[in-house]
Amino acid sequence: MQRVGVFICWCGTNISNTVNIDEVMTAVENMPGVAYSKDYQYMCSEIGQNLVKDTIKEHNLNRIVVASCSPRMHESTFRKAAEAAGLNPYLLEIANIREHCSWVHKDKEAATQKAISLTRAAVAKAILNDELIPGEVGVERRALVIGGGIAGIQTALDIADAGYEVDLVEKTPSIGGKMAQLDKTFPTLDCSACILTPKMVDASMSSKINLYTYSEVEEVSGFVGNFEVAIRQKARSVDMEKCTGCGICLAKCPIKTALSEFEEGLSNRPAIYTPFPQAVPNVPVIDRETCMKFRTGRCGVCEKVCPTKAVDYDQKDQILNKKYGAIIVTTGYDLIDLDYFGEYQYMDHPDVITGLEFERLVNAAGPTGGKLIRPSDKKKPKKVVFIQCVGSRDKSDRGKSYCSKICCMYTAKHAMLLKDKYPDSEAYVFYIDVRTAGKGFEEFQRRAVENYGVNYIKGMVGKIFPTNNKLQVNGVDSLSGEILQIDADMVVLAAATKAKPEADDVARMLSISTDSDSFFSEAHPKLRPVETHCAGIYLAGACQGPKDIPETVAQASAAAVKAIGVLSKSKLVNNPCVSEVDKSICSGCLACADMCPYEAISEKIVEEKANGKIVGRRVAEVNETLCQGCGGCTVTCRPGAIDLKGFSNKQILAEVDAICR
Amino acid sequence: MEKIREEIKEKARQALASKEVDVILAWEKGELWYDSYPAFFTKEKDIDSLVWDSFCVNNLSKYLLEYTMTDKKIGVFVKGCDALAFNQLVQDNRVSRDKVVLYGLPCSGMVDPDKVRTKNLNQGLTEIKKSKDKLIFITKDKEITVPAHEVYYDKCLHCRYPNPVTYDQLVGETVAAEGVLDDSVRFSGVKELEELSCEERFEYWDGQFSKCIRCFACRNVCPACSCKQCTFDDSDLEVLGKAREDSEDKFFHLIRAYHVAGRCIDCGECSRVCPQDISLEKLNRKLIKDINELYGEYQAGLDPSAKAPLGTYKLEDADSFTVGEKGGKKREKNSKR
Amino acid sequence: MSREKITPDITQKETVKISEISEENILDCLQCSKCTAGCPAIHGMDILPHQVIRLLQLGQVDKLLNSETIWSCASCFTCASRCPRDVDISKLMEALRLMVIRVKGSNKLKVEKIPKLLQKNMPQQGIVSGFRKYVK
Amino acid sequence: MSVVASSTSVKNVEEFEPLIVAFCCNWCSYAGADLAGTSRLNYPANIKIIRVPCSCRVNSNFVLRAFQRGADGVIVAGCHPGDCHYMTGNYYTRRRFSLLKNLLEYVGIEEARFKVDWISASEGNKFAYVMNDVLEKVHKLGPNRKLRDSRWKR
Amino acid sequence: MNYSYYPGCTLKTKARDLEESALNSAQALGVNLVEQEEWQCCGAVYPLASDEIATKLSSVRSLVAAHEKGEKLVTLCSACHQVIKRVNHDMKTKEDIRDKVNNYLQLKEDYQGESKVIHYLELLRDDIGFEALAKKVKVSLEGRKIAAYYGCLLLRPKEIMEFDDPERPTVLEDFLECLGANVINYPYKTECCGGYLSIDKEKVVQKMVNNIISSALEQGAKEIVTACPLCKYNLENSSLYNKEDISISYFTELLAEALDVDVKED
Repeated sequence: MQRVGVFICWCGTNISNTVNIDEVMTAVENMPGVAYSKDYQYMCSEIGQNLVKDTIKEHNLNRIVVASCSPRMHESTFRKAAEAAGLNPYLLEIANIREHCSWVHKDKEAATQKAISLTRAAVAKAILNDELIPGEVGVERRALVIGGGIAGIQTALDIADAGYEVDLVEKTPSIGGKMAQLDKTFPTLDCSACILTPKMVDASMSSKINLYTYSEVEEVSGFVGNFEVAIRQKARSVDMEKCTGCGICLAKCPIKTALSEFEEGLSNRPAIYTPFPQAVPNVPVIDRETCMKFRTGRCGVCEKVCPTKAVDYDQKDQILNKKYGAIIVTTGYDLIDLDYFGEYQYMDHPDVITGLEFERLVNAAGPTGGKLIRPSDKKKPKKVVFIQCVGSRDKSDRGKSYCSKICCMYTAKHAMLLKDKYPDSEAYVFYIDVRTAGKGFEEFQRRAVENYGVNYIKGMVGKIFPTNNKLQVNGVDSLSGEILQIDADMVVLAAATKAKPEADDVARMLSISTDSDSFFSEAHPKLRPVETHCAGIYLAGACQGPKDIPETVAQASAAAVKAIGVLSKSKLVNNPCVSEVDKSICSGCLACADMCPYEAISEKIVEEKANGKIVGRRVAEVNETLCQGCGGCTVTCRPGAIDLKGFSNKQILAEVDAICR
Repeated sequence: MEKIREEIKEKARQALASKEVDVILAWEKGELWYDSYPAFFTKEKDIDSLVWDSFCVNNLSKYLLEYTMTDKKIGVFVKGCDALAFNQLVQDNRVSRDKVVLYGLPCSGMVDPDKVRTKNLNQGLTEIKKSKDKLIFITKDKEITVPAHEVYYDKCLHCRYPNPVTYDQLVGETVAAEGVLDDSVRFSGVKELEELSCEERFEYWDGQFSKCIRCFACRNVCPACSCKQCTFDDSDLEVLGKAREDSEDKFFHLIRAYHVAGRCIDCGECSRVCPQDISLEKLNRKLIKDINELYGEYQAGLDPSAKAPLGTYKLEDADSFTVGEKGGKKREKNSKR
Repeated sequence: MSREKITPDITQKETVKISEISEENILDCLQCSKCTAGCPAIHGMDILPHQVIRLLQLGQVDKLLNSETIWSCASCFTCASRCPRDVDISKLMEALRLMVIRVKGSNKLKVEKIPKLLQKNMPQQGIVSGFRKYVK
Repeated sequence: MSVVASSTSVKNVEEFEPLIVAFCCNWCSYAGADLAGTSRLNYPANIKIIRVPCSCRVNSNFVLRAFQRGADGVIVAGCHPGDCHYMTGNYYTRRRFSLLKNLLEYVGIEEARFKVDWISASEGNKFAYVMNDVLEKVHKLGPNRKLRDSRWKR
Repeated sequence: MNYSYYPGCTLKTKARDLEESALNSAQALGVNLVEQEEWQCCGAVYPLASDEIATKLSSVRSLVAAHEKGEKLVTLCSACHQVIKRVNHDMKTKEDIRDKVNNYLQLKEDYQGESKVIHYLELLRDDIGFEALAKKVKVSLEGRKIAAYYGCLLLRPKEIMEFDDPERPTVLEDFLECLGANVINYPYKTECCGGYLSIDKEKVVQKMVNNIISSALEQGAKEIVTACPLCKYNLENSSLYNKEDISISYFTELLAEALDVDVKED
């Protein structure tokens, strides 16, 4: 016999102003199954909760309905209260008479009737509620970090610090990411390598961190606490164990003309190479597409010169299958292609470069040894034009509609670096708006203007006309309306940032979502910024949206904490509202399994007696740890053999009936 | 037909003798002239009573459900429509393909006893012979020839798959798909209704549904209705009451049609067996038409490995409810004002 | 020169009309001035292209109707093809021209001028386009 | 705001108070309804919401049952395609209810009585708008007599 | 291969050399450009206003005629090309315009933008192919320093014209290259010549064309090719223009020359 207790909250005056509580109380008393009802001003307060707890015991209640605010607000509060009183928390239902009633209706009589109706539906459902016990599942106490830029390195270090194992997977031959390419960092102008390389070394030295460079994640299945991941370790053609990083092979390689990815194509590298001298691990790879040995079968110089016999042309890709409790995605960003911005001549003129190329040109370890010179004729540039928002805030099909966030600051930095190197040079910055929201940012940008005399022009460049040895920049100062023509020696474009081209594939592989620009979506833009909708998968860095280094690092640490939260538990509790199969009526058609987005339903053969023999019969079976409780399977099942606990066919029909009374 | 009948018997005998199969599922002559009912044969000697005539309209594929709980190998004779039904049962995981040997029977149509009676051709009828597109009704003392289409079932006149779409062995020769009609004819009944006003449509269907006596013959004969336990029989959930009540009749018919959506092979058996002559095919075909229009042409039972239209999706799917938005209702083509 | 205070107003009839004729959303513009920077006919313009949109955003249509700018636009679509906000200013210019010439007696090109143009060997195409742009 | 204006015009007519049952997915549309609440957007009390985890949980049975029990209109609301909390659930919803909607129209049920729409958690405005819109249309149609169980008293 | 050919007003008058060289070269290439019957003037500028329908009708008539014949519609004049192509795009994508135009024209069957409008250059590039064209060259233009001038109307708006990259087009250069010419690149090749502004704003036009010519001269060009009679007219009116320094011709004239096709001299 169900004994339902109904608790009606006034929510101060939030509910009671529009809903006649007395009338609801009278109606509730007459509802079938209701053994007790009580109203109170603030049911969620400590007194209110105690009221619920005490009455459960006093009146021997075995089902609870709380008519109050949205279940999204306080369902868990009241479930805890019920549990404290010895009742299974899933025997409780909430009637939403605030957000869905008192707050949206003005007519008191109508609102009161609706409150009664919603409460009646909750009572009808509660009567059919069953005790649900969440399953428990063990946790693989190891984390996977995908992407070895500053975000990935920081996350890995923090997780390792907490005492858990971390695997860090990086696609390129070295960790370091975009930050390793940068020269100085705003707003302090400290050297990027000086603050990054120690972290890279820490990551490689940590006993808790395994680096998988030149590797990619290929397949992910499973769920929070128990992800199963296949990692492809691409053939490096160099034995990691034997190589000492002496670098002889690099020097002797006869191929010298491959474009260096790390140097943004501004210099060349051999076919066997490390991306940059401080690479971690300091073990070269052979770029099989340019290597003569792989292309023609002749050569083999590196193998001959290697003192430790580490070169191995026969090395094959290897697939590692590993298990993880949590995954952190830190895959970073790219700059957009400038093919369609022909008016800036980037594709046609060597002295028009991107901001990232500028970083390499001013870097002491860069292709020019830190001498800032024009790529075309190796001369010092005297006049440099910087153009911001190249493709940012651009909703046409060649750009990105968002603000890339970092360009205002790095352009100010570039202009100052130029002036530092060549005090007699001139710097012009074309901008739409200067955005300097960040600690010390505004001061930094103003320093460029006030102390360095960088010429900031609010306006855009129409087109660059290359003349014989200048770049004639045609622009406008929109404030004065003056049309400008600057004969520049070099132009630096702040190209928009974009999500990695493979982001959509990564999202699909991980079952997380992306926004319309292919940046990964966080679970909540304000309150859950590093979580995804998929439990156990977290985000950090520019793969979630344009970000600078301080923000990236902060997010990386936040994501690490979230991951540690999972890893530190010995068991995880599931949502018990999962599907279950009534095997006695299941026809085994497995339409449910086809539809399930989590592959939680599989075929099972049950043995049954038929015609005097034991025979196997195919039925569906739900893996409760995989099932997320969407209930989509229940609709594929015509006879209703598969049903969703907590939202069963019977319960929902009872709600419909009750609402329509 | 007579020649093929002997071939069939021979095939059945051999199959049992060679232990190719344990059971043969075919037809057997009943007591009445129009009665050719499904029968299981396990012994060679029983094959003599096996029949193949103009009344073998019953779809044998669904009877395979009787054998889902055995490991016996079954040989079954399938006409065009039966083969579609068979594939559908395989797609629904209700029958294992490897436990069945299919003997395909091309079929140009089956005779509707009602039409025979109306023409008074049943008096003393001993046999019906087929000669091209005519049927010869033979009695003791005379022979009457009538054009076949005058006595075939309506559903056979519009048959799109007279030859089995799948089989292991074909018996007899394929027949020309004369009755194959384009979709405009197939869906003409649906289109006529669609063009009526909402009230007219309601009146039509209210009239149809209120005839229903809920005998469930439509469900029982349907090869897409293969559930172990039908939801309409679920006494615990009770989605459908027992009372004769208009709303329950409507509920039954809408849900029945909806449950076979994307799986209905359009064999017309439901309408054929309906004792109240409810035009069930117009419900089924509405769903087929909508699926074709919204999600691309689909014929249930053609490919057992295909994904059922309601069991899959495309990212760019259209819908019928968000007008004006992306993926919205298809614009009426060429509307001249 | 005198300067008057104005009250920004985007709801006035003329602005709405211009939006209707051009089917462009003037609010999309964030005043980057890329249009002006690339305009090849800028020498003949008293109000710059980006200022044209700004004045529209402020509801100052009259100033535009009296400007030289709208008659100096060659409809070369350079502005439209580079606009990061997908605003087609050439359509706004056209709308402004039409606002002028649709009023009776305000044609900008007089028929008397044609024989002279033909003498100058100007291709028919040029005269026809001029007519379309300057005459209603 | 037009949302308020239309709701009051409906209120003036005394004789017919439609009942609308709305099935809302927990993650988007139910949250959207919550947002309509916290933003104090008005819509008539005739609309009553049943919470389901995902729009793909809604069975055609439920819709028909609501009509049988005297609902004058039924709404199914879920996340926008592509935004489903369960990744792909609403893609199935879209197919299932595209067919059901057409089928109901086909048997003579007025089009406006059954509404399917996508309402995200941030679309409190859209939620209120859709509710008002459906109510207004259903109100014009009058009570649902076609699918209603004659034995059921409301 | 048959194409419907739309000449336009200028090609029958001031730019007869453009038409003749095109038609003769086409013949030499085995392409049959069949002039449409009773074509009407396209209006020379695409009506940019959303509420102007009547000015689009003449283009639609030509489009419909080509559609009925099942042929691609070929244009030679950049202005005609722009107008007809954009009107076709409207017919394809803008429901209200399509409905109004169809209502007015009362055709047997509604026209919905089915025709394909191509410029003669596209015909050469896509249907014949520059590689094949190069093989047919009899008189190579080797050693001649030629700069291409595109103007506006073929390139912009790029989503509708779908002709080439509006900022870095290459079709004319590729064309010249296959005729054997020494192609001169210069950054003003896509800048506007002033178009119809020469009616009333000659000073403005002077600045515009001078920029173009001086840029071409600076890069060493001796010849400029264009596809548009008005561009040619404006460029030739530049104060920097001097037949001895730089000559301006239609691309089809060079084509005819390279194919060694006789073109009647006026």
